[in-house]
Amino acid sequence: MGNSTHTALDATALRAEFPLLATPRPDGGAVHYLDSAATSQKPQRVLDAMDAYYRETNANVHRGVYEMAAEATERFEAGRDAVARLVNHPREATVFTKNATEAINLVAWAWGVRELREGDEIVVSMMEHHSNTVPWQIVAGITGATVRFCPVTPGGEIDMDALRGMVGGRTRMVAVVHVSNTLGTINPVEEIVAMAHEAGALTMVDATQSVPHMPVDATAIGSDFLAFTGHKMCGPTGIGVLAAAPGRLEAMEPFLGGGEMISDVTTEGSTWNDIPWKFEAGTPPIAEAVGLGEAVRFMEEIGPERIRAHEKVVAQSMLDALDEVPGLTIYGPRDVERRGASFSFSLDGVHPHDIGQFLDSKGVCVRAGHHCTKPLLRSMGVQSTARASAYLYTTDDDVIALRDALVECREWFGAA
Amino acid sequence: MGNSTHTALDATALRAEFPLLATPRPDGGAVHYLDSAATSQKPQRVLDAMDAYYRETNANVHRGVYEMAAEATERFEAGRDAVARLVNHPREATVFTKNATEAINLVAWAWGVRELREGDEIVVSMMEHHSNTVPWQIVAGITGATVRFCPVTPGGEIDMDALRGMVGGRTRMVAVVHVSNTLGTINPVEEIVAMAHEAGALTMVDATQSVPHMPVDATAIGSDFLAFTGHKMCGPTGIGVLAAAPGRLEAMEPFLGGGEMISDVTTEGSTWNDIPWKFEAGTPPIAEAVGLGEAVRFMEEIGPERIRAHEKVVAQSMLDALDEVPGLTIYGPRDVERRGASFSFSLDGVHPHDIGQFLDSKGVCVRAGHHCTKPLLRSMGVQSTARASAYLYTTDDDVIALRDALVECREWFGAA
Amino acid sequence: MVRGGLMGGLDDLYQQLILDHYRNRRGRGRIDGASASVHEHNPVCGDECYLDILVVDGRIADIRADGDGCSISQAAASMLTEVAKDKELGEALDLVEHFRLVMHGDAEPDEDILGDAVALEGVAKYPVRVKCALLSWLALRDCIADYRETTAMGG
Amino acid sequence: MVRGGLMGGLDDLYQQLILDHYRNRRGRGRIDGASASVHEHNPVCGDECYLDILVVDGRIADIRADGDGCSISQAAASMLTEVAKDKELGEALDLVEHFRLVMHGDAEPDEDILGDAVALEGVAKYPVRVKCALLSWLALRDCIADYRETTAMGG
Ligand SMILES: Cc1ncc(COP(=O)(O)O)c(C=O)c1O
Ligand SMILES: Cc1ncc(COP(=O)(O)O)c(C=O)c1O
Repeated sequence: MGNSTHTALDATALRAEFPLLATPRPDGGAVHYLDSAATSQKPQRVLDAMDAYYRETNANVHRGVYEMAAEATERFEAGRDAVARLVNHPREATVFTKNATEAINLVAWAWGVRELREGDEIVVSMMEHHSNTVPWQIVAGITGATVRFCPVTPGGEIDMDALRGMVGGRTRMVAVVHVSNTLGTINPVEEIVAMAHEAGALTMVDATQSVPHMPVDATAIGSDFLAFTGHKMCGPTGIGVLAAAPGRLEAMEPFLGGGEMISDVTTEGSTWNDIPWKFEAGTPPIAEAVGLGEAVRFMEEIGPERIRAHEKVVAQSMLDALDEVPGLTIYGPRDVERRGASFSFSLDGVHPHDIGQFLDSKGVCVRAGHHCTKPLLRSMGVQSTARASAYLYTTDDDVIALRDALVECREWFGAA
Repeated sequence: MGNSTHTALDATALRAEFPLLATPRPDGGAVHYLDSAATSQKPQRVLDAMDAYYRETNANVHRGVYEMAAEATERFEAGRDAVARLVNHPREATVFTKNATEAINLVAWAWGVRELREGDEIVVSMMEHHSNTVPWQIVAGITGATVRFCPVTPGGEIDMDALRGMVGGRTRMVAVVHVSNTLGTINPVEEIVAMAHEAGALTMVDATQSVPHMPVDATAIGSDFLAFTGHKMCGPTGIGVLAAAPGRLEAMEPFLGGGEMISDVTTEGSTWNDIPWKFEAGTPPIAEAVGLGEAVRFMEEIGPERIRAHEKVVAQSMLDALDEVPGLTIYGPRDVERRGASFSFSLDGVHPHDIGQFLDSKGVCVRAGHHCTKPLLRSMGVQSTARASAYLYTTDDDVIALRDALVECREWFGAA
Repeated sequence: MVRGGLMGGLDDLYQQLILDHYRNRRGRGRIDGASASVHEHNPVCGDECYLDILVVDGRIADIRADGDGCSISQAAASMLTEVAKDKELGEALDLVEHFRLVMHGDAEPDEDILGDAVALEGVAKYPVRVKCALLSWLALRDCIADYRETTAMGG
Repeated sequence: MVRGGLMGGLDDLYQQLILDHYRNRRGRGRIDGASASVHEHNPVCGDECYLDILVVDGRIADIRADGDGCSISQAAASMLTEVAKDKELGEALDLVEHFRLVMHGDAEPDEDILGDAVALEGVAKYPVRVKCALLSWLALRDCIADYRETTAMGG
């Protein structure tokens, strides 16, 4: 597979590498998996890399002098190298966690519990995933700090004027999502980070929905913290990443305590290992890091720019297709330059659960619910939406199957 | 494979199920893997179960209405059922974490940061793994509480008289390891739990080295919290377990915040999901729970009693074999009724690192270092030891290879 | 079964009776001066259910359910209001318990007890949808508990 | 390579010269009235190294290493005391840097610079043991830095 950004990505050919997508359903039809914002499918080579690790060199890392343990450590740390390279970030400031949620909580607890005081403010946007909202609420509850929500415009974008009005001298942390999992909106995170830094606040960018889908340069974004998750980027469950400013990580006291993260332990107290290990207590997700490393190499061979280019095309097809469905309302931006390929929508007279169930009978997998963005949905005046989300393996076939199933669905429930 | 406790387990036959052990080394020799206290090898069926999950029904859990997501949820929750059954614990109080270390930190942070005050005491034993020491030190540092270390007798057991003297009105938590990863000692955890409860303290039992190796009944032990880890019990990396008293878990405020653990999220604050999900923020280790479930079924088919019986035999062989090596000192109990099959030892005139390296050249994998028990080693007056640790697949062959390599090692380094 | 889409086909889950109750909801609304009221929600989808009962002489003289939701939750609420009406409180609790067991696959559905709600049987195969079906039914259980507690305290 | 055990066989790692330095340590002990001293430890195994230097006219007039450790760390310390003695401080830092690069596989070992320590070349293939070999050498680097800082402050 070439890496030229001139050739478009061939999604149909890529599907052959994903066993779940390559296997037809029992009724012979294709699987139209449109729930990649929840989790992505995995290419066979990622499964093979983990399998090979367990079969050839499974051993605990970092402490073993025997060859197999050294080899395990090497494969594990090579996973870190790959992830760091993908987002252009120093490897020593690239911490493995169990998922994006833990990465954000790490900062909320390790930094927030120790540093926040009554009167301090944490600013989040109304479109944050619960993972970038609830940790701040919890830590605010412990410390007496306040969480403030920046509104979202009717067009589904962060209200930048409102944000400018909220970020000020009391602001200690600004936490925003790079790409919304519900609306698909791409937020101007560089601008927001600069605004926060000017006010002397730290920044957390939730890049869970951007890193899998487009080139993300953590250094260029310049946030203090940036979080993402393995299972949405062709990698396994059980692993996430916190890419932090190295100096910030050095200065921070540790979060989880245990093996691996110490330099010395005495009955009087302990001292800490170098970063990134200082923040990786206990046996890390070893096979998972190996698998994620392979997932990154897979993405690199295709090229993040080409993935983004493909998804723009898919997003435009989705917009066109969904527009053909009577009674359907799309939430979020309509300009594919300003959005990813996640689409939340409502269908007049049919509840999202029923949409999800009906579509499943046609082999189309979409999500129905609040997508872990309840404050956003409440602010939009809806309880739940259906959501179709694409990835590098999404084809026009999938989009057409979605459209046709939605039209049928509406008729079936008598809403037409 | 029968489940009768009358027939001894056939370790040689079992090895065929472990691809890493079944494949000879390039020089034709067998792999003598004696580092199972660090991590265990995995039977093929565990790898297959995870693979099947990814290939057949990979989808995010709990929120999907489509069939594949429901199936993913079912396989994930079946992993919880298996784990809960193995340790005789209610499933709703069986929380998945990323490893044992996180399980202990969950309690230290969620309970400790909120409840501990200056003057409060946390009592740990001197033989705790860093994972059951450092979290308490960190939380003590934040709250002003104190961590006290109960000494270990020269025979390598918790000094119960000293412990009785330490546990009193100021004690809020007693945290002890069930089986020591360094000494092999089996501690009287029921007695310790009763003593702590009488003093009004909570209890954390680190069962990381007992659950893989013997029948463990969490209900009979009666501790408030019990932690263990997947990768040491034939399961994958990236998953651990906290088995908590249900009422305790209900009463506790959450730890990590994010998706899955909420009931409702508003800009004013949030409410929590039912246990166990209240403590499982973000996408859980789904494939890992599937793999761990399969590992448990594998262990159940063999039978924990038979595993324990086998390891007693291996432990006695180890004692006999190590005794034949001149200049070798074994740490920890010599009575196989009071110990597991992990043996730390020193060899006069040869540093543990050199032992580990030399043994590796003979295909024998042992660990060298402090085994994440620095306070213990310091109290024993050594900086590091070599450690050979067995599991259900350990054979007499492995023990003899260890003995012979040690004898040779001593000669090679000119210590003889 | 894996990846087969809807197991018994759509018709098995969405029986005509269900769609009929969904399109023509019975017992919808609120009761002025209700004896007890509860408000429940399904955290998975955010669906809400308001349930009111009017208790006269230990019987459910009136019962109404309000709120939005999917076809399953709406139909289940509609069926509930029909079958629970005029039941003694104890009987109503037995009814809810029977329905709960059926939904969890722990009992065979009894049409004499469940009335139209027997049509919801197919939902048991869809764990995520079980919560939808149970929302209003468990609301009734909580409502009766509330009522009993209040009257016990009140005298 | 996977699961081959020691890659070049034991002899490749444990060259005779290494075992000789291990069994007969040179430059062992402490220096009374040292110009600078540091104490370092290897968190992996707990090995400790005390390093003292005596600086006269910008040269390392004496250097001694103490502490316990494995054959690699002991031999490396022994070799260091031989090769670093009489070097100018700047030269000594260059020496340490060259050794560091060799250990990380980033430079070819130069026997003229390293003396006996060239025998440690094989260690580079064993990441865990690299820390053992470097312990005393990096201690010298820190020691020189300390010395320069103190003398700069003192006058
Ligand atoms: C006794 C004991 N407790 C806790 C742990 C930590 O387990 P994990 O690294 O999987 O968190 C270990 C293993 O390293 C152990 O042996
Ligand atoms: C925007 C966003 N942030 C955070 C998360 C949390 O990721 P995880 O569940 O892997 O922690 C998700 C996915 O659910 C997401 O879409």
